[in-house]
Amino acid sequence: MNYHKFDVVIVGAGGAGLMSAMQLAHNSSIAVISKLYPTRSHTGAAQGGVAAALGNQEEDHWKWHMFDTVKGGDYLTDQDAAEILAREAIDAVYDLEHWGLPFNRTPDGKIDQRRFGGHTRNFGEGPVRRSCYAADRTGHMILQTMYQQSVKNQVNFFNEYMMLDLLINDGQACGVVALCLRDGSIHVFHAKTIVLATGGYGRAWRITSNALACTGDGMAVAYRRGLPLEDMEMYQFHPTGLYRIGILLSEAARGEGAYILNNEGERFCIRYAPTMEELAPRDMVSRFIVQEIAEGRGIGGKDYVYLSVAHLGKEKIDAKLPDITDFARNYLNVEPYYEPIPIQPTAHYAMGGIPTDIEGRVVVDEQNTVLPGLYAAGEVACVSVHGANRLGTNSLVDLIVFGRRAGKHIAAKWLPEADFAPLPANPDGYATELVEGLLSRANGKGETQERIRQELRDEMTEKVGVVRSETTLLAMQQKIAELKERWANVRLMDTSHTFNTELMEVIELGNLIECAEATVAGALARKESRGGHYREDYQKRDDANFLKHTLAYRSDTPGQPDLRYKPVVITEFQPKERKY
Amino acid sequence: MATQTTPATPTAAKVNGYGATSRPGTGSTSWETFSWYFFRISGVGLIFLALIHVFLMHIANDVSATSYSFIAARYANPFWRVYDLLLLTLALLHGLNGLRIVCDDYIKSHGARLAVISVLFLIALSFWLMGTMTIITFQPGHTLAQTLLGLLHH
Amino acid sequence: MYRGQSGQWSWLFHRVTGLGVLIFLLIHIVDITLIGFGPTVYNDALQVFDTAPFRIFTLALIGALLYHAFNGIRIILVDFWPSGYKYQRQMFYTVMGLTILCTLATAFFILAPIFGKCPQPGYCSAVM
Amino acid sequence: MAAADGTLSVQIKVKRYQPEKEAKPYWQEFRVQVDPKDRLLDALNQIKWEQDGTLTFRRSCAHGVCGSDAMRINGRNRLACKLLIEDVGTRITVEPMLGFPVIRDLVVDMDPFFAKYEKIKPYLINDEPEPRTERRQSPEQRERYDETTKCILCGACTGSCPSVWANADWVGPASIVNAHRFIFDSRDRGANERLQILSDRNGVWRCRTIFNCSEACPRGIHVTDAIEEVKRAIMYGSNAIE
Ligand SMILES: Cc1cc2nc3c(=O)[nH]c(=O)nc-3n(C[C@H](O)[C@H](O)[C@H](O)COP(=O)(O)OP(=O)(O)OC[C@H]3O[C@@H](n4cnc5c(N)ncnc54)[C@H](O)[C@@H]3O)c2cc1C
Ligand code: HEM
Ligand code: SF4
Ligand code: F3S
Ligand code: FES
Repeated sequence: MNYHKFDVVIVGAGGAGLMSAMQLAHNSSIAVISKLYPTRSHTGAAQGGVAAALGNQEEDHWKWHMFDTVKGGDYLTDQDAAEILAREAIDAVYDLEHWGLPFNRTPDGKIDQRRFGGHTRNFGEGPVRRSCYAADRTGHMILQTMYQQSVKNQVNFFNEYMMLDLLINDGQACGVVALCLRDGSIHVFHAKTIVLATGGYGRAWRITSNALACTGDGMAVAYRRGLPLEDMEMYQFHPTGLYRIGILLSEAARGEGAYILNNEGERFCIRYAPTMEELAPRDMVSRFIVQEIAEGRGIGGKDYVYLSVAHLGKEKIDAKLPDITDFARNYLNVEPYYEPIPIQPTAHYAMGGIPTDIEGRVVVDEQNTVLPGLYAAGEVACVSVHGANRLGTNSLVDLIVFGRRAGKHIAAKWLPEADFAPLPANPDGYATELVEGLLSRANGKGETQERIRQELRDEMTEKVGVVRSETTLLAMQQKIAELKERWANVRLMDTSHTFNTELMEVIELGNLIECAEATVAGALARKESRGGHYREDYQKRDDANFLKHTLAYRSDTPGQPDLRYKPVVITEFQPKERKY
Repeated sequence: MATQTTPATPTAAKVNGYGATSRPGTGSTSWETFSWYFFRISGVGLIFLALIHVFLMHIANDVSATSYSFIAARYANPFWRVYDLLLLTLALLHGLNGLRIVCDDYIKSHGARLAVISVLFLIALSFWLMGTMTIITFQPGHTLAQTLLGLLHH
Repeated sequence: MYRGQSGQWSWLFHRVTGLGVLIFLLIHIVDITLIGFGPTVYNDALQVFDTAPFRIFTLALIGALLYHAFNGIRIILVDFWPSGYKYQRQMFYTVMGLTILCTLATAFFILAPIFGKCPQPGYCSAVM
Repeated sequence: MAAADGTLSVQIKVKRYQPEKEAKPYWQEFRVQVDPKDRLLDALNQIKWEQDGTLTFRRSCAHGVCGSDAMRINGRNRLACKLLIEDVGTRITVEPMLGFPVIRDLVVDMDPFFAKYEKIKPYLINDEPEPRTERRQSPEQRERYDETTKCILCGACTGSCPSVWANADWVGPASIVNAHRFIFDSRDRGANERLQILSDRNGVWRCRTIFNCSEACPRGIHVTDAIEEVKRAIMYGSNAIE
């Protein structure tokens, strides 16, 4: 066992992790642990932009942004958090600019801004230019810029170290245990503060826009240590993923006027949403597509429809949608100038996660009791600022605003008074057992990871996808119990300690199952439809019973976590019907 | 560039360019920079020197004609002596500098590299001396020894 | 072997031809030094250049020098002409074309004497 | 050979290195049944998941934006996730990139690569007081360095460069691309420091315009052009930058 000691250990080097590192780099001993080289983090895949009411292009106000966020979240959004998100986005974006982020510019040299779904002027009057962007690679530029700053500030990185366990002692978080992929060694990081910033878990579904590394590790590790997961049933499916592979075609396409067509060449969205047509919110359009496919109007009777941009003309396509055309050409050999692009909804974003307060501190119950020393930020966390459905460009804002807040809070409030809690006895016990257990089962008899992975992904797509019901969810709950058991007996083919990626994948698979468990349980109990959570059997939103956050705690019964609920924070905007 | 309106704030002044002091010239003086330049300059020179040389010695005249008397006739004109001296110098420096780069690429050990490059330098020097001596001292009808002795007599 | 394209080949040839020409240059310095030993020594030594193998060798040398010179121009253009990099491949083909063309033309002059022909009036040796 | 269901039988030959089992690298052939529209990465995953769990490679995003899976495919550096089976054929050779120490199979040690990247000070240098809002930059000034901001640090360029294979200390094309990104950024004030670093023995001059880097870059960056621009910046000073 290798022992390290730092004031702060940040797990995850995506946008959220690096943003908090930046607040701490100057004045304390910090380490960033990441299972990928930092620049490989999934933040780099974000295309669209980062919302902030700078008002560079037209009048804008953070309060409008706050309203859009609340309404977009189908009123499950905590409004104190939404207020902070909208207000602090502005400074956070300027921070990024000062660090060198190459935003696109207006003719007079300011940060350029463009429109994005759901962002409106004056509480819903019409679209507003709020999304700051760097060509079609905003996330890439955020990630690069923050990594550059980390280099400048000489942040300690532990790259390709995978967190396996979180240590809590005396009611305080006191460390993490990680596996060094390079040589298979186990490392204990003793710290006054842990920040979890490990991103999402889109890989629980078959069709997903998420990276192979998005396996919900942070959520699962916390969940296993008895912390709750909040609103996991709120998972966003983006309507326009490339057929079969799920790679995201940005919302910008529809913003520019793209059509969605079924096998009869019909723009079916008009039938469901006569006013907004294709530009209805993500959750709704995904549902329309699923409905068409279910009724046999998928292309060739299969499970996809078309996104067509051909009518926009070459010039507009080249100028506005270069990424989309690239992906379509590269991966489907489709020429979008003339041909429609096969698409299907793709698992995209976890609104839920580890519950935190507005300072990024992890809270453990309905009373929002803080667990000292533990913070979470980014997709792994649930502040909850996205409620039941996240608006486009609001995730990057979440990273930089709450990543920054967590970092600042640690530096200003927590570290001055904090002390190291002693490590628990045998701190690496769980992790070592996990790794050695898996390695010792290598070469024996039994099932390898592949079937388990496939069944999880396929069944989640089928049963906990865009549309759910009591029947599908109950079936999935059983499936999860079964998969858990099979996972516990999984057999490895690789016994090596050197860069054992099979070992890594099997552990990731275990984490995905934990996340799926919380998702299914939350969905099963939430007998309403709200935002990304749509129940065939309860098609209406039910504020009387379900205007509340789910907290799922792991229990001894596989597939059946204990559920508790906490109220939504409502400050300014009373729930109304969500119409666009 | 879009026409810039008068900057309203000091920051806006940056839009058009850099502050006067912010980015001084960068003329670098490092040896590698010079070496790189030298390749290009000597290369351009060598295009004329070497190609004309080859043309004259192998195409306009056949090698079989390159006899003692041919050289004697040629070197009667000091222009060709200067010409050949220039060709010799540039080609040697250019070529051995090239060999130095190649050694720099493939010889990993610092010590060995230093040794090899020193040897290259010595080779360059001796070959240059050898060639120069011939070009400068050649006198038709006299051997090198005779010429040198003659020089001593004076 | 890495499957590079024109750029990689042009570099490899440039390096090889440069080194080849360098070796020849060193030999050449030695042979011209012989002139200091009087006409007999020099003329006898130079006889070898008039043999068929040495004519072929000379041709190879000239081909190498031509390639190196033309490609040198290509490199210089890539370095100093801001759009040069866009045309590097076309320039490489041009370099190859020119090299082959000029080498063939030179071959005529250099190899003809092997077959008893003498393109240059007046200078050809009587015997091979 | 296309099967009835449209899938292809593909032979993939992998250069393997399993330090715990064998001291030397060796070749191994796999056969997989894949959809022609699958990525090579999908085929590798299929081998790993169904045939041989010890096959080791890095991957994450699976669509060419994270830079994890640069490797040598049919002799050239490419991203396995950006290459469709139908575009590479049914006999595929996969090796780790040249110029990097190999850790295991297709996984190479990227630490030296990142260390060289750090050498060129890859961050905005500007000590002037920050304005309350953004620093201004015109769209044209922004455009000046747009291309080199696309770099995902995959290493494909560096691993394809004969100058790098010859000399591991050389900063290599990727570092120069990232230096370019800042040298030509009108907000940056560190051009001199970087150009100084890049004009020494292991700086830009070791680039011999071989162009393998430009051909390898999965982001379509004209790497050689960027390097040449840096060379000219050293030669001509700030004139070349503006
Ligand atoms: C295709 C796509 C496009 C998107 N576009 C936009 C957009 O335009 N606008 C927007 O606002 N949002 C967008 N999003 C959403 C947004 O990009 C993500 O939600 C966000 O980047 C998540 O950032 P993060 O920092 O939380 O996590 P990530 O960037 O995913 O980083 C996670 C980090 O944690 C590390 N890690 C994970 N597990 C472990 C472990 N066990 N041990 C150690 N380290 C670990 C990883 O190595 C990584 O460094 C998009 C998402 C996708 C998939
Ligand atoms: C005829 C005109 C010539 C031109 C235009 C020319 C041009 C060049 C240039 C531009 C380079 C630098 C290559 C680079 O930086 O990548 C170079 C390299 C070199 N040249 Fe020449 N050269 C010429 C003649 C010669 C001669 C006569 C010799 C031999 C004596 C020679 C030997 C070399 C060598 C050995 C190299 C180094 C090759 C390398 O680094 O790969 N060159 N030449
Ligand atoms: S320049 Fe291109 S090839 Fe090189 S590291 Fe960057 S993205 Fe990869
Ligand atoms: S391949 Fe290498 S030599 Fe230069 S042009 Fe590219 S860096
Ligand atoms: S997996 Fe991200 S670039 Fe290939």
